[in-house]
Amino acid sequence: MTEFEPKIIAFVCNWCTYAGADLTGTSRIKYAQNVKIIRFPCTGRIDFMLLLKSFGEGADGIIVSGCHPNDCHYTSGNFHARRRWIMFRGLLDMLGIDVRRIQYSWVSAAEGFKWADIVNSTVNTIRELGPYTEYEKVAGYLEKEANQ
Amino acid sequence: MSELIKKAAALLESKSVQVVIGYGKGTGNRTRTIFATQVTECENLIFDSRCVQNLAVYLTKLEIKKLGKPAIVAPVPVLRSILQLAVENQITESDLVILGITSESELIDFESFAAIETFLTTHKIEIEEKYTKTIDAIKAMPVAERFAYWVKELESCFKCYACRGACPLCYCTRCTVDDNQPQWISVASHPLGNLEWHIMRAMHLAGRCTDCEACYNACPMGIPIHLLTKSMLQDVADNFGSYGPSLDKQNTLSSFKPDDKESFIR
Amino acid sequence: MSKIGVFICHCGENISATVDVARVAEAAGQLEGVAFSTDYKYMCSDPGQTMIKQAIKENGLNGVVVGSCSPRMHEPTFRKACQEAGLNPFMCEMANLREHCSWVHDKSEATTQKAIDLVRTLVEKVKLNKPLFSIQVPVTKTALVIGGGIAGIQASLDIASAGHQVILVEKDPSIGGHMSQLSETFPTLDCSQCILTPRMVEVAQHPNIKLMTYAELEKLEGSIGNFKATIRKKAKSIDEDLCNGCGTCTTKCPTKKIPSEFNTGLGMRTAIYVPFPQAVPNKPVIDKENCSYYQKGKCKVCEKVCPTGAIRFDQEDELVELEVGAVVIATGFDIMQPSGFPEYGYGKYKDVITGLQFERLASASGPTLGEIRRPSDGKIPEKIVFVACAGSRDPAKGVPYCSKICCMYTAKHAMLYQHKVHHGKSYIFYMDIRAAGKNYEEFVRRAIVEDEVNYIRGRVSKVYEENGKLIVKGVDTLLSAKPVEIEADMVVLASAAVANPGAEALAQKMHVSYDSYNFFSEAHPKLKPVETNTAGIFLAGACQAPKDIPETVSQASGAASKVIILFSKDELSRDPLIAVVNRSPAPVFSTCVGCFMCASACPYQAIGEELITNRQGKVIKKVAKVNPGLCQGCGTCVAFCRSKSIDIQGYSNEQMCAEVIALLNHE
Amino acid sequence: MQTENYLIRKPSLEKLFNDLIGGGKTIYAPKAKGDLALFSDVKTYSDITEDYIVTANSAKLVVFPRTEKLFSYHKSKEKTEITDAAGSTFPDVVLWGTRPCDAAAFIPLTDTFNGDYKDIIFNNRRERVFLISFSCSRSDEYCFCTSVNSGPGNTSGSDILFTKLSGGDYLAEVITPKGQLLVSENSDLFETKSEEDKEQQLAVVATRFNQVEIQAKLQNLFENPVWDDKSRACLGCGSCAYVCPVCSCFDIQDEAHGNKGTRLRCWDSCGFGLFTLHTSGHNPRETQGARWRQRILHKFLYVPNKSKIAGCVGCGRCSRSCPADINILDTLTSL
Repeated sequence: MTEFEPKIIAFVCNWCTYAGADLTGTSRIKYAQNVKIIRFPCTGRIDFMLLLKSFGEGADGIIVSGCHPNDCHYTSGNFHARRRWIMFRGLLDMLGIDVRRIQYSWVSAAEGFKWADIVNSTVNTIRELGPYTEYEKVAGYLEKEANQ
Repeated sequence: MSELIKKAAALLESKSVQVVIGYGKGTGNRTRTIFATQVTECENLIFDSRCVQNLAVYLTKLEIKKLGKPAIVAPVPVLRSILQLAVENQITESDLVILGITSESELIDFESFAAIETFLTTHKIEIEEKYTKTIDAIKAMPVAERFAYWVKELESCFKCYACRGACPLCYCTRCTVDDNQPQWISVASHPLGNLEWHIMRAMHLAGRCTDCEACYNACPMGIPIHLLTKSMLQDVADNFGSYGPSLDKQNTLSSFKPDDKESFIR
Repeated sequence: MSKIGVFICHCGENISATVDVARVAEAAGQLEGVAFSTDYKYMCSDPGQTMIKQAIKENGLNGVVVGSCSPRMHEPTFRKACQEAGLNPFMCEMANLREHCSWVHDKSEATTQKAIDLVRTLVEKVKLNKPLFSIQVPVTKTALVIGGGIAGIQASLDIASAGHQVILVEKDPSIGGHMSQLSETFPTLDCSQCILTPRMVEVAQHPNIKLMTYAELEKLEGSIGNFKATIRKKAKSIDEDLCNGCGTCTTKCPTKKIPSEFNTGLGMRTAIYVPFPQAVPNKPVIDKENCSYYQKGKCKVCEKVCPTGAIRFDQEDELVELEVGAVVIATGFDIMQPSGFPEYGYGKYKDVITGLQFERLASASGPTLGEIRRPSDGKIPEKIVFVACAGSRDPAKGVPYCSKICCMYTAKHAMLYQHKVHHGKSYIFYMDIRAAGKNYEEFVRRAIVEDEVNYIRGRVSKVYEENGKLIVKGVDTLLSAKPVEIEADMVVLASAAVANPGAEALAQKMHVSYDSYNFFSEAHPKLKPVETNTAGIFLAGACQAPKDIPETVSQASGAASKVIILFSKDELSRDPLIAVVNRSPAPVFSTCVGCFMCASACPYQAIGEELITNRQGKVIKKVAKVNPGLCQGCGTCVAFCRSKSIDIQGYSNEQMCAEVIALLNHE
Repeated sequence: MQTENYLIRKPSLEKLFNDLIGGGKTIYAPKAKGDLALFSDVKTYSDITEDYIVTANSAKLVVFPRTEKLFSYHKSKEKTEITDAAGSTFPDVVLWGTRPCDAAAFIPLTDTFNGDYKDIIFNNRRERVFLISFSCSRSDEYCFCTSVNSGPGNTSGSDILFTKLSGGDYLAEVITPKGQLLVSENSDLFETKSEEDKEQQLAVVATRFNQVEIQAKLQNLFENPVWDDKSRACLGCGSCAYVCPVCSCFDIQDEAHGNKGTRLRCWDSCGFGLFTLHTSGHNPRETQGARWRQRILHKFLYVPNKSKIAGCVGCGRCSRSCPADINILDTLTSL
């Protein structure tokens, strides 16, 4: 059997983490292929509904990353995002959606190494947790069970 | 009770308001909302412990707005909702007359929303112990078991949206579940669609919910969805200090503190 | 019907070495809505761009995805190419196959698959892109320059000379900065003040420059072309209009023993003081912390002696609001206090000093009037040891970077010493000599050959006092790693250049990024060295990284020219990536319900109210409205909106959802 | 077919249940959930509750699930492959514990899906459903089956109707050949017995209105303040329609995931504002009053005009479940 390759989607802000990930590239620091980035203007833009959608579409893990507190390109988008994450995380936890599958981080434009580390450690965490079969069962309900 | 009836009648009589929204007798032992537009109809107003429906929901409904300026019978949960609606710019003081009423059926006048806020400082939202215990018990389950618990609980949800209809804070013209550009969440009632709907509903109430339990009371399938919002109220308290509507403070999620604490962000 | 063109770049071999570019192009060609797909060696090159333009015309493409480097690099390039071919530039998206794929992964099937996934994701996004048009914003043609050192002076003069208004803000009582403290400058040994002070005077006299000394930036709002800056003018306790700079007050002030900042503590000043004789403006300020009147309520000598009655004890800080179109940050650097290196004995032994202190000793206007004398006893040192890299290139205790100027000024110091103390002996402990620059290497050679400065390659391990001498223990690593011990009279530490202590706070006020050393970050390390990530804010000088004077002046002129370019047009074209509130058919008009949570969350106060009226003029609805001039496009409001009534162009809900779905669903 | 009567002893009910389960049938039966009873997929006899007047949800879910896959598709640049759900195998379902009103509801429901278009999926499901109903010994103020041509012991729609007798055993009325087949397959469980004391066991449900009169009145009541008056408290949810055993409105939803997806038939309700909203923004039923009128007219005028029977079986679920206590009887009796 081939090793489980987690599908991980990363929601990152344009100014810090996207640039940080660019720096990872420019510095030629290697990381796992499992993580793929979607660019947002700001973490403040990252709707919790998109995280929800990601699990619904089969993500095994999610990374959400942006500028460090006080460094937001738009002053306070990340502060708003942080509050939202706190609430969202609490709700997911209450619902039994494994919060270990969402890694939140602050990665600045200067932290190319940190980005690689976030990616690799998240991939390892998700690898250990295995495929998100509980959620897939819920999401793929129509595929498997005939009806109702 | 005669006090309430007298007061309501006087308001209609003087044409200060065009309708009184209050509780009346319903089917069997139930109560139902009545909309008194005539002085004589005020006779039907009642108030007792069965009157739990949150009447504030009608303040934003198109059909009720058409009736004219309302007076609303407002026990504590309704007062909380009124204040939150004020915070969210849905009502203004001149829009309505508030017939405040305590659980002992004492009438209280409120000249302003600020007066409601002052009153509510002595009537803070408290999550009953039976609920905190249930929430703690759920949170103590292993994560997979907890998930299974909720999938099972939500299984009977057929998305009638009674929870949405009964909630005074679900006043959107178009609910996001009905937005198909993009299709944010599954509209269908199946495990994923139900889960997504209830996550979205709870998140949209994050920091706004005033714990009136209207959603739970409305659910024809008896799903304990109020546990989600109650758990979030606890999260608000744990992370941001206080909860409950306030005219000065902004909503929990549209405000922040630079030193908001989190330990899960790397 | 989508007709998307996909262009996969090899980037020489940067992408094609690890990604099977042909397969990516082929897979992209299989995607629904993709009408054209190809790969090419250098997509950004002229032929590459021509290829895109031709494909757009020949295939009637209505969307383009370029799979190449980071969009932060070449998005403008490809958008422009699309525009030239008649396609709205915002119909072009980039898949980051280099920084986010080929450079971070080894060659493998998974790497190619990831590239395909990234391209597919952007194809799905671009299908939902809408043509957008730039927003025109008027430009306020006044520049704010923060910092009155040589960088700020140069930038101000350049901008002012181009005919634009400049407000130069300096936190100290005088402009001049570190350069005014220097004795001579390498590699020409011309006197620093001789070349600087005429510039300072020019600033003071320039009709287009408004100088605000003893002032700091309090707040910066707005955006490129239309910033609103709030400046705190610290109370100088004098009426500048009345003061004629006679200097009577400074000579009569009874509080005389305050270490002079300008003389790096080697000289003293009074409580009412002008930092140095050539100060601009040459008018004193009262240092409230040290003034007897402010501290004890008694004195007022200055008030009594002032011939013009210019002293104002009741003066308070003043906040001034300014409208400016661009900002140049020229706040300079600071010297790391070598107290973190107890082995050098700085702070313990008076005759261990920093390089900047040595500048003051060597300066003709300094406390010793240019004679090299020991701070402890005023004797002329017979033997002097210079320690290079005292803090620089030392990740453990100092800073990991090279401070860049120390090699040169240490050579200069030794040279100046040799010129002034002919019989003296000078030693320089160094790691490497970095003398890259015009005439720099020759300068160092001259120090070694002509002035017989002893260069010892090695580090100093300890400095201690013995019989009135400073024993410097070190090692010479060049030949045989043999220990060296020098009985010196004075030790000069080339301490590291670091960011100003207030740099981080300033960066946060201005919302510009800064690096882990608190130096301000340029927008691009190579191609945008004077821009910051915040449009309209530019960098000059050592606030970005340690720099010498010519480099600082060049960058300042560079920043000035960027400002002048910005001011060359009356209106500024801005990216239309801003939020908009939706419209829906009557009777709903907009799904916005007017809760205005977006407005309270907006960092830019860009969301206001709009009243929707019926034909009779009756208000039927109050909804949110975005001011396109203020919106910066962060999208915080979008994620907030429960009814999804506000959306951001270019990162719309539909686009982001499409990306999520496309990224996670593949064959 | 002539109804045939048998007696089944109390313990034999469980045996019958287990035999059906053993025979591979899926059984939906009332199961307690808090204060409610819900038709649920039941595998163990003891999970079944007898303590209910009617279940909170309706039995229509076995033939008309709240979400039903119509087909799935897979797109590529060249072609689109479609897998029609009509071709799938549907389960053999036994509905156990339906009330006579529930069973009666299958008649108008089946009519709806067999108008101009015969719905293959519905009919496939319907054919595989076997109804074992239980007469009502209790009723409440919401019940009005007798006003809509049904009753607490009515047999229409059921395959077998059990009526609990005073001794605790059950009278079994076998109504259809399908029912007869079941009896013959389990003949050891059924004893011959006459119908004599059935009526005494049944709940008394008063007739509240005359359906024919109502139908006649409604002809001229389109513009009437009663609709707004009676629906004023309506919250615009869909619970009345979703618990209704006859309501059959649905919405078609496509769920796409990249280049594959499914087309679904999902319950919909005329109580929702979105139900009739036009793209233009115009809504012919702009208020809850107009929606409530539609609900009543549909059930008591349009359906009977078309197929002679009412679109209502008097189970009272809509009123019970309404969070605003809007009571259909209130409206009907006030016309």
